[in-house]
Order: sequence, then C-alpha cells, then structure tokens
Amino acid sequence: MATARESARRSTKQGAEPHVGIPNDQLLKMYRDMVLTRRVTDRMIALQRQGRVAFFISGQGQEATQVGVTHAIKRGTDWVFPYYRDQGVCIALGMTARELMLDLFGKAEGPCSHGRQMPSHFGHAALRMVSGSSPVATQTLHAVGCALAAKLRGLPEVCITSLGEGSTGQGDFHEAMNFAGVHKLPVIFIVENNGYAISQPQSKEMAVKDVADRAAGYGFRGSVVDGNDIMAVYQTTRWAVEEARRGHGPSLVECKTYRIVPHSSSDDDRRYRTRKEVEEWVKRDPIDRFQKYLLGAGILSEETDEQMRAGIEEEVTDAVRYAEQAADPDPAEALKHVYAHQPTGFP
Amino acid sequence: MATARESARRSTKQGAEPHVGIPNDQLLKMYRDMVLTRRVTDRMIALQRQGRVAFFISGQGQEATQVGVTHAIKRGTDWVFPYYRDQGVCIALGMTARELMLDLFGKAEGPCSHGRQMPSHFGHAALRMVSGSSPVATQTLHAVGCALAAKLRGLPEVCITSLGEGSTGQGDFHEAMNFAGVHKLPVIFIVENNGYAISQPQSKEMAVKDVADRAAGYGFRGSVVDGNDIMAVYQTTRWAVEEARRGHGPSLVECKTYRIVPHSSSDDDRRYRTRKEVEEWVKRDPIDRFQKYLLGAGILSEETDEQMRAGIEEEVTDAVRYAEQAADPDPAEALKHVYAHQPTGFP
Amino acid sequence: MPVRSVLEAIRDALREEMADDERVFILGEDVEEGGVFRATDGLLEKFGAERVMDTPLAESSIIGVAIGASLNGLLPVAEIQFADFILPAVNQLISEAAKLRYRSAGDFTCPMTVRSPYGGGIRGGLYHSQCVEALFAHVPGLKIVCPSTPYDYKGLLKAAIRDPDPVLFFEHKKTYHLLRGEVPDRDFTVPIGKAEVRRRGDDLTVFSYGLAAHYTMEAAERLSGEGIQATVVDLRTIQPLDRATIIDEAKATGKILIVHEDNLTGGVGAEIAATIAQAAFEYLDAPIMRLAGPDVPAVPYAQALEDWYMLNTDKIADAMRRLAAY
Amino acid sequence: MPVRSVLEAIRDALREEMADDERVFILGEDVEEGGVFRATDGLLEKFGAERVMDTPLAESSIIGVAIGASLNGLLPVAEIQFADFILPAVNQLISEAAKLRYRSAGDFTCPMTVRSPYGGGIRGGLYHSQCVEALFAHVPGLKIVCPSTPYDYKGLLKAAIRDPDPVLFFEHKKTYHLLRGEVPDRDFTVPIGKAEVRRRGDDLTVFSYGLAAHYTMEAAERLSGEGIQATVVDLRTIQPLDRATIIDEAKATGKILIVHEDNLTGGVGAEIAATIAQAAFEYLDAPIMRLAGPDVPAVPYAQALEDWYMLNTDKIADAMRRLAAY
Ligand SMILES: Cc1ncc(C[n+]2csc(CCOP(=O)(O)OP(=O)(O)O)c2C)c(N)n1
Ligand SMILES: Cc1ncc(C[n+]2csc(CCOP(=O)(O)OP(=O)(O)O)c2C)c(N)n1
Ligand SMILES: [Mg+2]
Ligand SMILES: [Mg+2]
Repeated sequence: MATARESARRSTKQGAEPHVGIPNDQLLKMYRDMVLTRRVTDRMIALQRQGRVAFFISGQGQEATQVGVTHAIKRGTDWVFPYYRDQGVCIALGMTARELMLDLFGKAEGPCSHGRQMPSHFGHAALRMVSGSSPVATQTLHAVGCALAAKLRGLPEVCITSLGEGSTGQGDFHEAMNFAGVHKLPVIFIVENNGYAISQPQSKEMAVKDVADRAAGYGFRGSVVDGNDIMAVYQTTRWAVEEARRGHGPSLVECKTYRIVPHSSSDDDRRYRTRKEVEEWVKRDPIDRFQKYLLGAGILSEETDEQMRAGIEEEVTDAVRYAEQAADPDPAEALKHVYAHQPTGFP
Repeated sequence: MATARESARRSTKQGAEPHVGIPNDQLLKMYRDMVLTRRVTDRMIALQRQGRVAFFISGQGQEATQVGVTHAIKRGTDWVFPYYRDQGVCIALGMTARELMLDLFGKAEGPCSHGRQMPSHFGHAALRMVSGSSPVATQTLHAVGCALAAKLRGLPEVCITSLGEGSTGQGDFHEAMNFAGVHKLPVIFIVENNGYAISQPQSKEMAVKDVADRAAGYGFRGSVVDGNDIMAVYQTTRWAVEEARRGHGPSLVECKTYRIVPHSSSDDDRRYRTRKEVEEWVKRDPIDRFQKYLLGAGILSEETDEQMRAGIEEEVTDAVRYAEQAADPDPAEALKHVYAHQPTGFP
Repeated sequence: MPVRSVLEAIRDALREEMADDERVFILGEDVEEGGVFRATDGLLEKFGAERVMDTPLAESSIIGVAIGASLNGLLPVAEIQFADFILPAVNQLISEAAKLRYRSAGDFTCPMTVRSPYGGGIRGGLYHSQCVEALFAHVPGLKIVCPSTPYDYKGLLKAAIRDPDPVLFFEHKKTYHLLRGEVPDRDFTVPIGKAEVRRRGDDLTVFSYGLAAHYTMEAAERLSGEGIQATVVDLRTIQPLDRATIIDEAKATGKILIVHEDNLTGGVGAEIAATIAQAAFEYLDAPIMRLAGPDVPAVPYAQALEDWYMLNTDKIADAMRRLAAY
Repeated sequence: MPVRSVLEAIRDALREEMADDERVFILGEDVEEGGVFRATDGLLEKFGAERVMDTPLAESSIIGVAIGASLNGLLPVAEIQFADFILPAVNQLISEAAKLRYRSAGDFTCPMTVRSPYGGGIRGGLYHSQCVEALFAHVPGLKIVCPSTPYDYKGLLKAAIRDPDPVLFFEHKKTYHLLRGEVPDRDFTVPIGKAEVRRRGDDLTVFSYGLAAHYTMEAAERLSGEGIQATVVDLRTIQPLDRATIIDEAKATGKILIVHEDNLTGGVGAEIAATIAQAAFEYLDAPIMRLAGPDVPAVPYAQALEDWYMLNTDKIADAMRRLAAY
C-alpha cells in the first residue's frame, strides 16, 4: 500500500509531459468546462449583486480541481456526491448553464431541487449526481454506501465525493473513511483544500498540513496534488479511479487550491484575509494557467479560444434569460414528495 | 514529533530493566491493584451467576493496561474519563472494593450513579473520575474539553480517557483527536485494544493493525505498547503524561491486550472465538506475568504475596456483604436531579 | 396457525423478505453472529456474508451507508443495536433520510428500514431502556412503526422493508420473548399508517402502542370484569398517524386515555391529545388523560427505580377506573 | 431606555457576562471573526483568543468539549452556526448534557449555554430555516429558551449563562435586525421557566413564542380594532414549560389558539394543547386550535414556497377570527 507521502510524490512526478495520455479534444473540453464554469459563476455574482437572486456560492479558483476530477470518471456510470462549490463538477459532468441558472433562480424546472433548496445543493438524477444537503460531510457516507452496493451487486461503478478541508473535521468523514477502508470500496474522497473554512484558516481546523496524511490510518492511499494544475488533478484521480475499478479499494485525493472569492454572497472575506494573499492566488489562476499551457503546446489557438469564449458568453446569456423567465414552483405542489404516497393529513 | 512507529519502538525499547524508575512500593501497589481488580471481578461473575445481581461487565485480562495507565497520573489532580471495563482504573485511582460492589448492586450509596445506571458506568467526584454514559466514545470529547479548561485556566492538570479499539470508529473519537491536536491539549487517549468489539474482530472495525497510526493524522504522538506488560504501559503513559504536563500536547497510547472473558454477562463468546485462542491468552495473563517478574526480581516474596492475597479476599468478602445489605435507592428521590431545581411538574 | 414469539416473528419476516428479494440485505453491529438479541440468528448461514454484514461501531455510518446503498438499488435493513444508540445517527436520519425525497422533489429516494430494540423493563438502566420514537415523530419524511403483537411485528416489518420510504421499526425488547401469538407462515403484510382497534367498549377509549398496548389490553380485560368496557386502540404506526381512526374512536366514547412508556412531556401522547382536542372536542365527556413515563431523562437501573418508572397493568387499570368514574 | 435590536441585545448580554465572570467563554465556528450573524463581533478584541475561540467544523465536538470544560470550572457559551447543524451534536446533547446530573444523582453537572440561530423567512431553504426546539422539548434535563423581544433576549441569555444546567438558547434569525425595543443598559435577568402575558383580552387566548409571538401581537392589535380582544402569552421558555400560566390563561378565556412556525405534528403546540385538554378541560368553549408550519421536512427555498410555509400576521389574524367566531 502506498503511503500518503509516496503517492503524493507519485502524482507530482508526472512533470515532464503533464498531458500525456489525454487526447487533445479532451484537453480542449476540460478547458472549455473550466471557462464555462467561471463565466457561469461570474454571472451569478452579478445577478446576486443586482438583486435578481437572493444568494449565491461558488468555487471560483477551484475549477481545475473540479473539472479535472470529473474528467477522470466514467460519466453516466460512476456516481458523484459533490459539495456546494462544485459548479465545475456539474458542468464537466454534463449539466448545462441553463440548468445551473434554473437552480440559482430556484425554478421548478431546476434539476437539483426544483426550487426547494438554496442554490448549489447539486443533484441530477440522469447524471448520477446525488442530491446533497447543507450539513457538511454527510454525503461522504452516501458515497460509501453507494460504492458498497456497487460492490455487492458486482457493478463496475466508482463513487466520488468531494468536500472542503474544514469539513473533514466532521465525525461522518472519519466514519466514511473507516467504512470504505474496512470494505475496500470503490470510492474516492476528493478534498478540495482551499485553505479556509469560511473565516477559519486550515490551522484552526487541523494540526496537520495534509489531510491526505489521514488516509494511511484507514488503510488506503492518500495523495496530495496541486489543485490548480488540472492535468495533475486529472492524472491522480484517474489513477485512483482505475485502482477503485480494479477492486483495489478507496483513495483520498487532496487538491491544494484556493477560493479567490468570498465564502458566499453573505460573506466579506476582507475581515479575515489580506487582499495581497488573494491577489497572489489570482495570479495563479488555474484557468489562465491551463490556457497558457494549451497555447504553448499548440493544442489551443488564440482564435479557437476566442470562438470558444464567444460561444460560452452566448450560452450563459441564454441561460440567464431562460432561467429568469422559467416558472416558479407552485405552492400547490409543496406538500408533495414528503412520502411516496401523501398521507391523509389533519382533517 | 515522534511518529507512531518511532514511539512504539521507544516504548518497547525499555527492555533491559523494565521497572527502572518505579519504586518498589509502587510496584507492589500496582501488583496489589491488579490482583484486587481481578478478585473483585471474579466475585462479580459469581454474584451474577447466583442471580444476586442482574448484570455485570469486566475487563478481566486488561488489568495491566488499566492499572499501569492509572499509576502514571497524579491522582486527585488529573482527570479520568474511563470506559465500562475499567475496574482496574477505578481501583488504582482509589475506589474501594465496597464502592465497586455498591455500584454493582445498584445501591443508593454507590459513588458512580447511586443506583441509577447499570453497573460499570464509572464516576467518582472526589477522585476526579467523571461519570460516563453507555454510548461509546462520547467521553473522549469531555476529556478534551476538560483539558481545554485546564489549559485556559493555567492548571497543571492532565486528562486521560480510555476506550476500546472498536469504539474508535465513532465520529466523536475523530473529533476529539482533532480538537485536541489543534489546541495542543493535555489529554491522553488510551485505546485498550482487546481485539474484539463484542463479537467483531478488529479487522471488521478498521483496515489497519494499529489504531496508533491515526495519531499522526492529528499532529501528535501515537504509541503501541504491550498492554499485558504493566511496566511498559506505565512507562509509556508516564512519558505521555509528562509531555502533556509540559504543554507538549496530546498523545494516543494503544495497549494491545485481550479480554479473557465474554463481553458481558449477557454474552456467549463461544459463538465467535475458539477456546484455544482464549486459552493462549490466559497463558499470557498479565497478573501472573507481573507476579513472576516481581518474584524473580526479588521485589515480592511468596509470603508477602500470600498475605496480600488473603487480605484481598477479606476485603472482597466484606465488600459484598456490605454492599448487598446497603440501602436501595428510594423511588421518592427518583424525580430529583433532573435539574438543579425541580420544576413544578404537571398539576 | 403457528405460534410465534415477537423475536421469532421478526426473524421470520427478515428471512422471508431476504429469500423473496435479493436486494434486501442486513447491516449492523454483531449482526453476522446473530445480534445481541439474536434477531438475525441463522441469516448469515442462509444468505452469506454479502447480505448479512457487520459494520464498524459507528451508527452514523450505518445509516449513512444504508442511505447510499438504497440509492444504488439495494434495500438495506439496518440494525441499531439499542435504540439509545441511534442518537449519533440523528443527523443522517433527519437531515438526510427524511429529506432526500422532498429536497429532490422525488428524483431521489431512500427505501430503507432501520430496526432497533427500545424500551425498558429489562434492567437496562438509562441507556438501554429509552423510548426514542417521539424524537422522530416530529419529523415529516420518516415513518415510525412500533408494533405490539407477533402478527403485527411480522406483517409490519415486511411492509417496512417493501416501503418506498425510510421506516424506523422499533421493537420493544421486553416483548421479544414475553409475547407470543398466532402468526401465519405465509406471506402477508400489515399496512403502515393504520391503527388497530383491539377491543371495543362504550365507556372509554384508550390509545397505546408497544408493550404499553399489551398491558392496556390486560387492564381492559380486568376492568371488563368490573363492568367497565373500554375500546383499546393500538396505534402501531406513530408516523404518519392514523388520525381518522384516532378521531373516530375518540368520538365514540368521549373519554380518552393515552398510555405510553416514554416520558410524558412532548411524547407521542401529546399529539394524540392535541388531535382529539381539536377534531373531536364536541364529543368529549372528560379531560383527555395521559398516562406516561415520568419526566426524567430515562429509566433508572435499580429495581425499585425501574418499577417506579415503568408502566404495568395495575397502573393502567387505575387510570382507566379514574377516567371511567369522571 | 436605550433601544436595541435583538442582535445587539444578544451581544450586550455576552459582553456583560464575560466582563462580569471570567469563567464565561465562547466557542464555535467563525466566532473569532464575529460569527456569520456577527453576534460575537468585537468580543475577541475585548476578551482575547482564550475566551473567544474558533473550533474545528464539528458540532459534536463543540458540545462535547463544552461539557468537558464546564466540568472543570468554566461556563461555556457554545455557538452552533445554524440550528439545523445542531443535529450532529444530538448525542452529546441528549445522552450527555441532559443526563449528566441525573445519572450521577447530582455529583456532576454541566452548566453551559448553547446559542443557535433558528427559523425561516430569510430564504435559507431546507437547511438554514429549521425550527429544532421540539426535538429537544421532549428531553428532561435540557432547558430550552426561545425569546421574542430584545429585552427578553438579553435577560434570558444572561439567565442561561448563569443557570446551573445546560440551556439551549434559540435565536430566531429573522428577528435579529427586524425587532427593536427598549433594553436597560444595566444588569438584569429574566427567569427561565416563566411565560409572559403580553396582552390581555377576554375573547380568546393565544400561546406562541419567537417570531410567531411577534406576529401574534400584531394580529391581536389588528383584531382589537375589530372588537376581538385576545390574551397573548409568549411562552419564552419551551422546557420546562410554565404550565401554571398556561393553564390559568387557558381557563380565563376558554378559547385557545397555539401558534408556532415549526411544523405541526409533534411540535411544541401538541404539548400545550394536551396540557390544556387535561387540566383546563372544563373551562373550554371551543376546540383547541393549532396554527403551525405545514408537515413538510423544512421550509423550501423559492419565494413562493417560503411564503407558503411561513406564518405571518394575516394567517394568524384569520385563525383568531375563526376561533373567536366559534
Ligand atoms: C454541519 C455543518 N456545520 C456548519 C456549516 C456551516 N458552514 C457551511 S460551509 C462551512 C465551511 C466549510 O469549509 P470547508 O469544508 O473548508 O469548505 P469550503 O467552503 O472552504 O470549500 C461552514 C462552517 C454546515 N454547512 N454544516
Ligand atoms: C454508540 C454505541 N453503539 C453501540 C453500543 C453497544 N456496544 C457496547 S460495547 C460494544 C463493543 C465495544 O467494543 P470495543 O470498543 O472494542 O471495546 P471492548 O468492549 O472490546 O472493550 C458495543 C457495540 C454502545 N455502547 N454504544
Ligand atoms: Mg475550505
Ligand atoms: Mg475491543
């Protein structure tokens, strides 16, 4: 069994040719997913500031992690248990800008909750992305249970679940890791380590530098990867997915990244971190970085890039227009779906 | 920081002169505490079989761990958050055979719960042993909180808490370890690893051999020690206590041991383990082992041993007589102590 | 018809459901070995380790994993060793299991059953005696079943396993061996959400469930000899309540007693009383009475204290007499 | 007298108690920075990092650590960021905090306060809107406070911090800035366990608490203009209930409405109704009515759905009119 340290090394040793084994069209799709994610969330910020939506939360800065991870799985076969920042996961999985905007506006047609949950409580039955709640880390156990069922039923399915580094403090995360280890389940824990849990720096959440160190205590692999390097994220997750599919059990992949925006539209991050720190990270923006790489490697041309971005703008604009005009949920339906069959209520 | 492996080595490297630094009278007291613990629990078994008490649970086989740990702390200053097998902790801490028997019989005078809890839910205000519940691992968080208060108040107090290896699967254990690590608290987690959680062998509880491996994931020391070697347990815990008192933070000490009896009076361990396995461990009985050592080292004579044991028999017999005749709790008091001041109930 | 204890009825239901539907599997602590009450005895041998599975000692994971497995085509039957130990799993039950269907407007569901022994009278003290049903009876999205007869145990457990929603199936541990009765060998279910009128009388109506329902029947038989005729309603399902039956049977006699072992304040009896006080007010001939456990944190251990806490036939008969005389 | 918002009253109480008693300290998520609702704003600067302490993101540890700290001479005030997130800590609250005194017959106690924002109406959706008081109202050993006026927030929070038992102090988050009122600058407490009659009228009695109590007062004023005079009782403490006041005020008018935001079934209103149906039965002139949230798992997000769920002055006034006309 590889220790956290070993596999961390393994995953960063890809150095020489980081995109080896990733076809060009996939690289371009990854890039497009990242840009689309960013532009969708940019627009969400604007909509909230304009008072057109009540609330908004995003993972800006974490797109390489989210898109990289998701490209490593088999969409439609594998299961996804994301967390509230995972717009990049949603888009890479196949959710459309329209669907994300429907969710933001709380519309009946929104695939995540049909207007019942706050935005960013992702879920999409057709895409095997399971509806999540707000209390953090609970979804990690659902991923484990889903992986258990896959194993018991002999299905070649892998489950991935993501959460923030602060959320690893929850008891449920420990129980999920432990259960997955004991039963050697095909599940991958993605820790999107952005250094903060709302206002609290990582040092107030744990006494170690790497969450990945904990995997050894559950008998499986833990890797640390530069979460702003989409190819590294992809390669590491890919390897973990293959291991899981081969019956070699779970992995933890810790992606070191940063959210370059406040926690949510209700947060003012100037209270707890310097502008300088944020700017440093903005300089390391994962999208710019990947763009440069693709241009340098001749995989992307300036022209294609511009065309792609223009298409994305249209897509986002269309999405907002569509979602804003879509129907609100009907209160007459609000008593439904408590149970499969509505009980006769109070007379 | 010492890793689990390093400190495990450290603690077993005492080899040459295992009792170095432990005064003879303390060695003899340790021995007496072990024998008294065993004889008290022997009698409890008998009383339950005779139908004189309803229920009984013990840590027979784990006495070296329990007594060794407790001798390493400052009694009356340090705080103890034990678990249900810890008769040896109770006795080494200063609880009398009478008090344990009062608890067993559920008598009003019993110091643990005054007849309100099942036996073995230890607690003793004067001895700084805090009343425990049945749901496992909850007490580890109380120990952490108590250690936090000691640190905040600048008191030189250390908190120890014990639990079984199966119980480390609970979320609360993770949260306790994590909190203790972040705040570098004077708390020591004693894992009494007896290989089973009721019927489940360790392999069904975790995918690792040593729970101590997990400590590194929380940023502090983890040690593995032969829990049937009282001097090794003592030395390792002693070291951990000193580190804690010096402000060097928490430790985890994993004591590998075995319960040579069924889980409780309600359990039939023939269903899940062979007699051969149990007999192997009975041969490694920690009390016999320590007795031999003390005799060999000339610290204990056959004669002193016999006298000591005779005294213990009397003590236990007296305890049973006293406890059985003691007053039962009065139902007229049963509504008390829900709150400090009893609310006016239903009219 | 064969006579079965409660425990045997439970075991029969599990075995039959597992044989009939390969999606059904059991997970929990010590279940492979048969469980501390032996409810799963023999199932490992019959169905193998893939369908009877020991879990780590962590209740939140038992429930969370069951939810996840139910999402992927299985029908988990999770055992929580004692109902007292369901508390570490409350977040998974209330935030997740109860709300998954609602929060996705039906796109995701978690058909699962959680079995757990509850209740006192076996010298279990504070933490092996608790009734926990009222904690969940406030939570829409969960179903809660507390049967009292071996017949209902079997029929309701089968119904729970087949139910498309999460069901908490609470088993009064004192009744495991105490209560015996006729139970068909064949397949049958008892509908969740339906109360059962166990006996009818004109003088008063008593609502109860679980062990208390058994004592209530004994008390009613005793009072019958004294000329007091009681209707006894066994609620069986605690959530969703069978309000129609409750209201009808309350109206029929106008004198209402609600009996449960769980402590009084905020117990299931409060909702029954409130329902009747609103919907059957004009039919009431007496104050709505509740007889329940005292408002202490749980059943204390010493025999004298346990006796003080627990219901029995005498206590119930006394309350019925008092109400009948009103 | 100075005028304060609910949030300011809470902050004042915290600051004064911390200044007066050095055993008082605050722990929770993001509390150093002031907390997501800014209730602890300025306290770190004033009292230092030893007395205002960020914790890891793990509610069970927040409560468990608070219990442990209270055992060793401190008076913890734990913040749970949203009441919805108290659920992972239910085991520590119900198995530990609520039972420590009882299980040791008074040898050990845990004086601690748990503050948490609850309630809907701020577009918080299913998991940032829940009322959780009823889950704990069944648990002897815990005290539960749900104030409605800035004055009571300050006085009751001070009483909670000084109370020898664990107190859950729930703050309706929509009232933080919405409600303002006179609050003395000086030290005072409001007793836990006492309801307050906010206004008196002969036609009906309405029981309520929290934001609903505020709306109920508005509705009562409105109805007063229509000639309907209501007594309004603000319960303030949910556990232990002030049964004496409840029964007296129920008897006084004989027409009872209970109003709460939390969903109906098994809510706090059930216990109030049951209490009255037993102890004030002969004084009743009408069915006991409850007006409460619909029985769905929680408040949905979309504005139309949230409006559908939430109480307001109109809905309460309608219910009062209907009852008065009975
Ligand atoms: C159980 C629970 N407690 C508290 C919260 C409130 N909360 C939402 S996000 C968050 C911080 C999460 O930090 P982290 O896990 O690092 O993820 P990030 O937001 O940084 O991506 C907190 C405290 C919650 N959602 N759930
Ligand atoms: C939360 C909880 N779940 C289940 C139980 C029932 N139970 C009591 S002891 C035990 C096994 C504990 O095993 P371990 O931690 O290894 O300690 P040991 O008994 O072996 O000393 C179980 C499952 C419990 N007490 N608490
Ligand atoms: Mg983070
Ligand atoms: Mg063990």
